[in-house]
Amino acid sequence: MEQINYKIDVFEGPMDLLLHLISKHKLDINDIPIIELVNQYVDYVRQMQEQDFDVAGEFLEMAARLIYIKTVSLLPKHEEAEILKKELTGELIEYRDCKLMAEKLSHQTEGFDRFVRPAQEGYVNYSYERFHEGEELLNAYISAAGRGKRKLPPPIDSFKVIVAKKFVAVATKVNTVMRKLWSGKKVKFLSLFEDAQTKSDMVATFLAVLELAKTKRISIDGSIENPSVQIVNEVKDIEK
Amino acid sequence: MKSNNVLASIEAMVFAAGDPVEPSKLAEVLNIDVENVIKMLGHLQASYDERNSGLRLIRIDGKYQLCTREEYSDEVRGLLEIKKNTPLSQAAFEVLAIVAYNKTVTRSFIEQIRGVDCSGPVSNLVQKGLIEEKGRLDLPGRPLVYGTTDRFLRCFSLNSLEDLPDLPEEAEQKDDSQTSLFDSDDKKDEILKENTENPDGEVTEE
Amino acid sequence: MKSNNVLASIEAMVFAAGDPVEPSKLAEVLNIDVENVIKMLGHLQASYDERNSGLRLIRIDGKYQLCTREEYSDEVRGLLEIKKNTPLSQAAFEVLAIVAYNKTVTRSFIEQIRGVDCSGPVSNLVQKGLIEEKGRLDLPGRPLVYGTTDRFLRCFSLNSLEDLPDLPEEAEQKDDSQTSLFDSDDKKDEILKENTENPDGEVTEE
Repeated sequence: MEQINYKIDVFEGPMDLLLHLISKHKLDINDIPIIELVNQYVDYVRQMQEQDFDVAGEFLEMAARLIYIKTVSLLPKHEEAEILKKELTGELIEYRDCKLMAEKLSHQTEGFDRFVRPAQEGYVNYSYERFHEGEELLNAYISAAGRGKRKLPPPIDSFKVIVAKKFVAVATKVNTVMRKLWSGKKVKFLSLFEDAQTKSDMVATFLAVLELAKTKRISIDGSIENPSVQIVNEVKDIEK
Repeated sequence: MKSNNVLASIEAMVFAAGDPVEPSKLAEVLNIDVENVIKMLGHLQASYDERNSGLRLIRIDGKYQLCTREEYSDEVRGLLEIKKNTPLSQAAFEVLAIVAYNKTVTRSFIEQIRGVDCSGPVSNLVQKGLIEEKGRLDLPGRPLVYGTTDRFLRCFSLNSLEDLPDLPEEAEQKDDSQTSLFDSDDKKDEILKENTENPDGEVTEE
Repeated sequence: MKSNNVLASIEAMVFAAGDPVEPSKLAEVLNIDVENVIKMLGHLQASYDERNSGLRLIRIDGKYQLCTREEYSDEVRGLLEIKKNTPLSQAAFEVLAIVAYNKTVTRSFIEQIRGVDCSGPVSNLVQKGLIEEKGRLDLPGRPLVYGTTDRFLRCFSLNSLEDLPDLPEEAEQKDDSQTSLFDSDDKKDEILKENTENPDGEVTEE
């Protein structure tokens, strides 16, 4: 794969990055090949992290969303995936239009060269002369401050944990899963998740299993409640 | 009052107001018809242009305002010691586009489209007087609603929001299965028609 | 630059400056002689007079300023009076309420509560004489502190800030039996009525 060398500040956010990937790889925005897009996106986010960028939460959130869409589209019945994909497509089109309009606006800024002046002073005393009820102030205060408990925006610090959280790559989980199955023994599906520490760990492990099953490197059987997983590999076949 | 004097008094009032003035207010003060005032304003506009004045009378959203002619922006900046415009950021243009094309929106609506937090650019645009609060929504949290200002119209040389540029053709053709926020009304009808064959079209709106 | 354009650019500069401008400053920006600028200003002055403009260029203390002609001062005053009497905006009301309920606040405090830049409404309220600067905080940046004025008390018929209606949050601490969102409407009316003696009610909903 070619070396990705984007600068993060080029992108206004995950939507911007997605549009970039779509146009760069000439994907059809109306029928996004979701797996391809997820791979591109996740690769890019990983690059950002490797280059020590302070990856914003929004990028990770989008990664999780894409992975979820990919997950449900790997299921045999994927109506949900279609809906989610449509939703994403709609949002991308909206944002693309937004960018187009922004672009157009940015070409007609000559009005910024017109200057106006404040009202002429000395004619009118601007002191306020209307009368109001105290209740109006109370209502205005409640509007402004909510119920006195309006949440102020959380401090930047509180995002550190989220932003710093390691984004678990499916690729690494493929290795982990393969290592567990290497002996050729059947392994309980659920046991693959035993050392998962985070949600994204579990999602990645699950995706890894799906990937491996899809490429027929492992087989899944047993009951739905308690399936087991086994490696399908030539070495084992020869030993037989 | 002679008509010449009416013209001069309109000029004086528009100058003194600073902000854009409704012709109806001028008419109220002068006790004459609005139509008459608007005609006079037209004369005034023409006279500034004809004598190559450094000023011009512009019309914004049906209101009138005196401002300097853009040709002399360098000199005005020089005198006022204003640095050359720091151009708006990409984010600011995007937020402006969303606000302008939707007339009134909440910040969370903007953020939904852009997919990122927009408190910075929103605050910045409020500070620059390009968007302003238009009230609050009657929803939990009473979110603020923003709209564009007269200043926005002046800065982008628009008479009103109706004058906003249309979407480029190219874009419109490609995405006919989706209803975009930025579609013009007749475009939307088209989509509605098509949607009968393609009922999956519209899923993005709440 | 042609002399015609020099004239126009001087006009634009004097207009935008608002305050009286020294010819030497204009000369500096245009990079021409002061004598030349003064001559141009004379031309400009004459041209305003000749065409019976509603404006005139006056000379004060060797400085130049554009202003309205005194013949039209009644009209100008009339218009500005109309403008002045526009009621407070929702934003201004909210800022005023925040200042009143907190006695003295900085602008950044107001902005933190409202979640948006408030420089517009703050300076508007200062101009209307409803709030005023009360000094500076001994903090980095020495931020200005604002408080309400006597005019504010008069406009809201209050003897002092102690007379402001109680806030519901204090009420919630005293008695939270009535804070349900699901209070029926007539219940709410009741509470509003009772509020003078019994400030515990839930009045946050509109």
